[in-house]
Amino acid sequence: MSQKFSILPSKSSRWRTLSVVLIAVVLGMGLFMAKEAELVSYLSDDPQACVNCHVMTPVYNSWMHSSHREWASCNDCHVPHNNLANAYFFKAKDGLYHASVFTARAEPEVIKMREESEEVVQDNCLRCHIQQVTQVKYNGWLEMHNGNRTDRKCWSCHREVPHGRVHGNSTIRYNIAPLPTDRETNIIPTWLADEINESKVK
Amino acid sequence: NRKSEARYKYVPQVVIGQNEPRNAVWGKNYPQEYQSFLQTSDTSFASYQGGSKMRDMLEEDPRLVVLWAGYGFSKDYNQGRGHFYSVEDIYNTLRTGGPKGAGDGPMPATCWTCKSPDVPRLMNEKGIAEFYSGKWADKGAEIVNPIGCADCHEPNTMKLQISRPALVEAFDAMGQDITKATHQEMRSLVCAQCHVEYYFNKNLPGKEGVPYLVFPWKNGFAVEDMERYYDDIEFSDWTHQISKAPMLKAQHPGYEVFSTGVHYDRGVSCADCHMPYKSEGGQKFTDHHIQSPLNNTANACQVCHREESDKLIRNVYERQEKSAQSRLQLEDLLVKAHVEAGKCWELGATEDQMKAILSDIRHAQWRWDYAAASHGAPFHSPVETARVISGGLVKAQDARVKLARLLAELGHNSPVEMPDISSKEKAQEYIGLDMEKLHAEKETFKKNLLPQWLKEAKEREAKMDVVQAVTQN
Amino acid sequence: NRKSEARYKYVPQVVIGQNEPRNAVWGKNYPQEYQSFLQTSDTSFASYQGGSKMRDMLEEDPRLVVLWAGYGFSKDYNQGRGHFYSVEDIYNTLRTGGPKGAGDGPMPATCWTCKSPDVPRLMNEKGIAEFYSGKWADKGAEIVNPIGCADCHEPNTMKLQISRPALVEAFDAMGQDITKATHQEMRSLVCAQCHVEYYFNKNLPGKEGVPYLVFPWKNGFAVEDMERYYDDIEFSDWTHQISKAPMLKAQHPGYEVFSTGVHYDRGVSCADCHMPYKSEGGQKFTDHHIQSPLNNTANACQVCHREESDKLIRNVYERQEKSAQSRLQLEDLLVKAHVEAGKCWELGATEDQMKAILSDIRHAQWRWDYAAASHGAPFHSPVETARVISGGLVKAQDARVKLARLLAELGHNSPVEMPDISSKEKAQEYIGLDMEKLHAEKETFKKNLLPQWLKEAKEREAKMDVVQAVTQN
Ligand code: HEC
Ligand code: HEC
Ligand code: HEC
Ligand code: HEC
Ligand code: HEC
Ligand code: HEC
Ligand code: HEC
Ligand code: HEC
Ligand code: HEC
Ligand code: HEC
Ligand code: HEC
Ligand code: HEC
Ligand code: HEC
Ligand code: HEC
Ligand SMILES: [Ca+2]
Ligand SMILES: [Ca+2]
Repeated sequence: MSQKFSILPSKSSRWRTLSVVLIAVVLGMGLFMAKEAELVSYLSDDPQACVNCHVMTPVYNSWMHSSHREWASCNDCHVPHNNLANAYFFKAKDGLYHASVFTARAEPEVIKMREESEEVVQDNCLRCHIQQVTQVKYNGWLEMHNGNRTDRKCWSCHREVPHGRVHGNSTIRYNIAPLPTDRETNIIPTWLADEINESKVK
Repeated sequence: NRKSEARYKYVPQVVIGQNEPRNAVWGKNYPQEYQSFLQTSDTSFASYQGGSKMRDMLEEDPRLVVLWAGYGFSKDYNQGRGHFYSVEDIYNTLRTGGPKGAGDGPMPATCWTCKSPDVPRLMNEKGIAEFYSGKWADKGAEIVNPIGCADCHEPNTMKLQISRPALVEAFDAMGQDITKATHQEMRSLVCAQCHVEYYFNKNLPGKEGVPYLVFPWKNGFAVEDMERYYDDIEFSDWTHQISKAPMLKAQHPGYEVFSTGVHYDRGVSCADCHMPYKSEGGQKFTDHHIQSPLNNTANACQVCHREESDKLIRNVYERQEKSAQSRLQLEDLLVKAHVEAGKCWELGATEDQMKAILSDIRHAQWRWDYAAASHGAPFHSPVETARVISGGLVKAQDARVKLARLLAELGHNSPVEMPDISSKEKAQEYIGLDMEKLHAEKETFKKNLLPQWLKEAKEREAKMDVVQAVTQN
Repeated sequence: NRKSEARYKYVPQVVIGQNEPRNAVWGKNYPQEYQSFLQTSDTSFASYQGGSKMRDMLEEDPRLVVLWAGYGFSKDYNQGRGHFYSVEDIYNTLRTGGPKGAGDGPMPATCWTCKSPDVPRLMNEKGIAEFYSGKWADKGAEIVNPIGCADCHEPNTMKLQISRPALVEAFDAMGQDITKATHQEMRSLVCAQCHVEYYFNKNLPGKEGVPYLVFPWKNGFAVEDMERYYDDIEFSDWTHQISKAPMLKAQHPGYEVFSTGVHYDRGVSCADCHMPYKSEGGQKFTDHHIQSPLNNTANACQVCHREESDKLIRNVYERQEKSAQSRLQLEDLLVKAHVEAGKCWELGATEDQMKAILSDIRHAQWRWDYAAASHGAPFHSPVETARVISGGLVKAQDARVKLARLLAELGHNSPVEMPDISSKEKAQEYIGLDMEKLHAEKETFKKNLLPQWLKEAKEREAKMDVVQAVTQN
């Protein structure tokens, strides 16, 4: 009876030791991955959460230098906004997927959005820009949008939005630009802070 | 972990020391940034009123000679050009004169502050007040590298950092904590170390006599705020040679004016336009060729604006032209006011009769200079720039109406004859500058003292070593 | 086919005749547009310097009384409010006086041109020059409907159309063909029928004596272009009562100033901000509640700008405040110039001595009015507005310096005493207006003549029938 619901093979089975080991490995891996990926940070909308992985640095940097920096963070585009549950579901699913690929060091040189993700992003473009691109009133202002808008993705024309035209993991050579976002170190070097203090005392 | 691994994926060639002033050393590790930084040596681009070309402002607009009569700027004033030339240009300008050795010359050591990454190094070695002390010539052998990496970066992480005390102290004075600045703010604040209005305060408690570099921001950035600051401490940069007005010189309040514009309001930083992202060989990096964005609209503007490059340039020119129109009219009135005031003195006016007039002239020209000096203002914040010029026009007319009355009282009730200032030379002659002498002094300096400085510096730098990085894999 | 099916999805209730002036008739077919149009009767919104509230401009700023001394505007001037009031307000304004019957009163019939859809109807019935002929009072019984559908729409297709000859003629004069206008341009041009600078030309060949409505655009829209136009034909709207300067009145150059701004540059039209789309019951339609967009930032601005409403309003106020600061200073100088010129005449100045001064005053005040009169200018085009005001400041100071000299020559070498104009009443008393008389005349008009007009009109309109549409399905 009890056997039926046990996840472990019977004590007598020679599989038992192996399973314990395997479970430990999976849990450990999970914990390791969670730490490695600084999992808690994904609960926030802070783009820095994404740069915890270096493979996200090129997209982070290009976003940082884009017209959308002040308006839209990663999640504004890459997570569904039609309802909250969906948002978290998608995020979790996506996050796990990224994490496993990353931990397995299986990331491709040029990352591409999956079709599913493309739909999400397209919806999000529309979420913000719906009036500009659909109201005939603004045709005079935005000539190009009459046709061709629904049968392709916005970024087939707006190719710089928001990651620029160049894609790929080694597009950022030093992978150091996001570091200024760290708040660990001060923007005033110690020697200068000391000098200023000293000069105040006098 | 993998993040730090990623951080050091590139192979550092050398270990860059704290306050390393030699840009080429940094360049070993960051060749793309360094190469683009070197491009600030290019002087081929000229726009309607900017660009990297050498622009002799006194030649383009000889009125300036009269406006600055009695002050160094009437001898020589060019528009700023690439950072590459910061040291060369301060050697060359007639404003620093022709010092014959330590202790000689018209300018204090403080003048070096915004010209080189040797400055933080020296400040660290000597102390801040000690750095500012003495003559410009005293530190000639110490400062040789043009504006560069150490002015803006921390060497280990390449994080942006503030290397100049004046900015930190100015934030303090405003009751703000600069260490709370966000990353995006830092992308403007590194520029605000230099592209700001400043003065030399010789009366700082405990530092009396030292021309200490101070940004007059205590009451705020607006033209009226800084004016009140200077009026309160009865500061003046010089006394005008013709009108005897106690004058203020506004020096490139770039950051201050920018912060009143719509781009600042929308979170855009200096680096967004002047150091946009660039792709080269499939790699993206920050373009360190700091220059007029009009030479690079594709990266500098079109990231945010989808208009044609031509149209964007036209937008900029249009704002500059409109501003120039009012600014030049204000200059005309100011020239007249100075000359008319000079006439009053000639006719025996008393200090008492002149007091209100000179105060109007001071305030009018301060406004003009605030709007003009940073070169970028008519685009960075066209509406504020126009407001400031309008204020100047009102003050200038206050002065001139009073002058007309006083002149009549002194027996001269007709337009005062204006000098011929149709060229820089004529204007300089009018204010009695002996240009030949100034040029000769400069030549002597360049023949005698300057080579000595450069030699000393070379020897000194030869002793500073470059530590090769240990490659870990 | 499905397209025409869509077009005629609505069931037309009535057949709208050509030039149908009664808005309620159009409203039968287009209830949403009509309902929103009726909301222009709401007078509850006030912003920093705009809104639909009745704003007595002379009370808010009594300097205006002096600036317009000798001209109708010094009697009464309010900020425009909703289109709903166009006819009511022209009845009420003291500028149209208190006519006792046909042929009486200070104003010509031309004044009706921009007040009602009865105008195209009458022009069609009588002819254009005939419409402009005669006194304002002559056509009182003909014009009763406030600005409405027929002013902008063709009744069958509801296409936008130009109903006023002056705009077509002005395009002709500029060598442009208004029939080539795009749909988007039409969304501004319908407004440009009225929100433009105009004058009455009594010397048009073949129409001598008729105050023919003309937009002075032949040389262009800029303040200098129109000034040259008026100078060339030596036109002046009136002679200033105090300074005797030959003055120009700028009337709401809304379209002209707007066309120099960045929104125009980017293809944004008047209707985009003042008539945005609105959704009601799942249906989208053009909001015909034409008003200050600040009462409706969600539809008017946020379509293109994602900033918080508060921030957008602050952006507008900031531009308005900066402009107001310079504009008010210019007004101060202009008041002084008029009064000083008056003093010169008093002291026996000759025409010759005054000529250049009066020309400066004319040009200075023209610039001021160009920047002020359209109310929207400080936001529609802040940079151009500032440039124009700066130009005015320069001209005003030219006048005042000359005045100071002339006054000294005439023996008055000191500031001229300024009148107390701290309230509208005091200012009007200063220029000698008999306000009681003006109000009394207006009351008489409203008691006697006006009810007669309304009665006649009612009878006339009762005879115009409304054709019920034949429903085809
Ligand atoms: C304004 C919307 C928007 C924002 C904000 C945004 N993205 Fe994207 N993202 C896109 C679009 C569109 C693409 C597809 C780009 C293409 O194919 O040209 C994309 C592509 C990507 C890709 C695929 C790789 C590539 O280079 O195409 C990654 C990874 C990515 N984004 C991550 C991020 C991260 C991390 C952030 C925040 C730092 C972010 N995105 C912010 C819209 C956005
Ligand atoms: C644990 C490391 C890691 C983190 C943290 C991370 N990513 Fe990724 N991400 C990856 C890897 C690896 C890939 C490549 C997957 C592939 O193409 O096989 C990827 C791919 C993507 C893609 C393109 C593939 C797709 O899903 O369509 C997007 C979009 C993306 N990431 C967005 C984000 C966003 C937004 C965040 C922050 C909320 C984020 N990533 C955080 C590692 C990470
Ligand atoms: C969270 C809201 C948001 C999302 C999601 C978003 N945008 Fe935007 N977008 C903005 C805002 C805000 C602006 C700036 C508007 C302004 O200048 O006032 C902007 C500007 C733009 C511009 C004009 C500036 C430029 O870069 O050329 C384009 C084009 C654009 N967006 C396209 C897109 C596309 C394509 C997507 C989807 C991939 C997208 N946007 C997603 C908010 C958003
Ligand atoms: C067929 C190519 C094409 C497609 C597809 C397209 N756009 Fe555009 N879009 C343009 C062009 C071209 C412009 C510039 C129009 C102009 O300046 O008149 C533009 C302008 C814009 C702007 C305004 C930029 C500004 O000047 O501030 C926004 C926002 C925008 N597009 C968003 C979108 C969104 C969201 C989508 C997807 C629903 C989309 N576009 C799809 C071509 C396209
Ligand atoms: C939105 C874009 C933008 C931003 C942000 C910006 N600038 Fe500029 N800047 C310009 C343009 C455009 C010009 C005019 C160049 C010309 O006339 O050729 C200019 C001119 C200048 C000039 C004169 C250049 C010359 O040719 O000599 C300096 C110096 C300058 N800016 C510094 C700054 C500083 C410092 C900041 C931040 C406080 C800043 N800029 C922010 C666009 C920008
Ligand atoms: C250490 C002081 C210092 C710092 C920091 C600094 N500048 Fe400069 N900048 C100067 C000086 C000095 C010049 C004039 C050099 C000359 O003409 O010899 C100059 C010139 C310029 C010019 C004119 C270039 C040309 O081609 O005409 C621009 C633009 C400019 N700086 C922008 C910036 C921006 C943007 C930043 C920040 C990212 C910045 N500067 C940081 C001191 C500084
Ligand atoms: C607070 C920083 C700062 C200080 C202190 C400073 N400068 Fe500069 N200097 C600048 C900046 C920024 C520019 C570029 C301004 C521009 O665009 O014209 C500049 C430009 C120059 C130039 C090149 C343009 C020209 O005028 O020919 C010279 C030479 C120069 N400075 C000399 C001096 C001298 C001499 C002093 C001392 C009196 C001094 N500087 C003090 C920041 C500073
Ligand atoms: C006037 C200020 C200034 C000077 C001088 C300067 N930088 Fe930078 N640097 C910046 C700014 C601003 C950024 C962009 C930081 C960001 O966006 O996070 C940057 C970014 C970088 C980065 C990060 C990678 C990238 O390209 O975005 C490197 C590496 C770098 N600089 C190297 C150098 C080197 C080497 C020098 C000297 C040759 C130098 N910098 C001189 C201001 C400066
Ligand atoms: C990082 C984004 C960004 C960059 C880079 C940028 N702009 Fe802008 N610009 C804006 C925003 C945001 C506004 C405000 C309008 C709005 O809210 O849509 C604006 C407004 C303007 C305006 C209207 C304001 C005025 O003064 O009338 C002009 C013109 C303009 N930009 C030109 C330029 C030019 C030229 C450049 C390059 C030298 C440039 N911009 C670079 C984002 C940017
Ligand atoms: C980009 C948006 C925008 C456009 C386009 C625009 N306006 Fe305005 N307009 C405004 C704003 C904002 C105000 C200030 C309202 C206030 O102060 O309350 C204003 C004010 C006005 C006023 C004074 C309103 C009052 O409260 O009395 C008039 C009249 C006016 N506009 C007419 C026009 C005409 C005619 C055009 C086209 C030629 C036009 N506007 C185009 C935004 C716009
Ligand atoms: C037939 C002439 C005419 C036309 C056409 C016209 N206007 Fe007006 N407009 C007026 C008059 C007259 C007033 C003042 C009414 C009053 O105060 O009694 C006015 C007032 C206004 C006001 C002030 C409203 C308020 O609440 O203060 C705005 C805004 C305005 N118009 C915008 C527009 C716009 C936008 C258009 C085109 C879509 C337009 N007008 C077309 C004549 C016209
Ligand atoms: C070319 C069209 C046009 C002509 C002709 C015209 N107006 Fe107007 N009128 C307007 C517009 C547009 C407004 C709204 C302007 C504003 O926002 O103040 C207005 C506003 C008014 C107002 C309401 C505001 C106030 O001043 O109290 C009155 C009354 C008025 N006009 C009377 C007249 C008289 C009298 C004449 C003849 C001398 C006249 N109008 C000729 C277009 C015109
Ligand atoms: C001051 C000018 C003006 C007046 C008066 C005016 N309209 Fe309009 N109307 C417009 C403009 C502008 C549009 C937008 C046209 C476009 O975008 O194609 C419009 C659109 C419409 C439309 C098309 C559907 C829609 O909502 O976009 C209808 C129907 C309409 N108006 C009915 C009326 C009626 C009924 C009246 C009188 C009660 C009226 N209009 C008065 C300017 C005006
Ligand atoms: C149909 C689109 C559209 C509408 C509606 C619109 N804007 Fe704009 N606005 C723009 C564009 C485009 C620019 C130019 C900047 C650029 O090129 O990105 C601009 C520029 C601006 C600027 C910067 C220019 C300056 O004067 O400094 C401000 C502020 C602004 N808009 C506020 C508003 C406000 C407030 C409203 C509503 C009353 C409004 N806008 C309505 C499209 C629009
Ligand atoms: Ca330059
Ligand atoms: Ca109003």
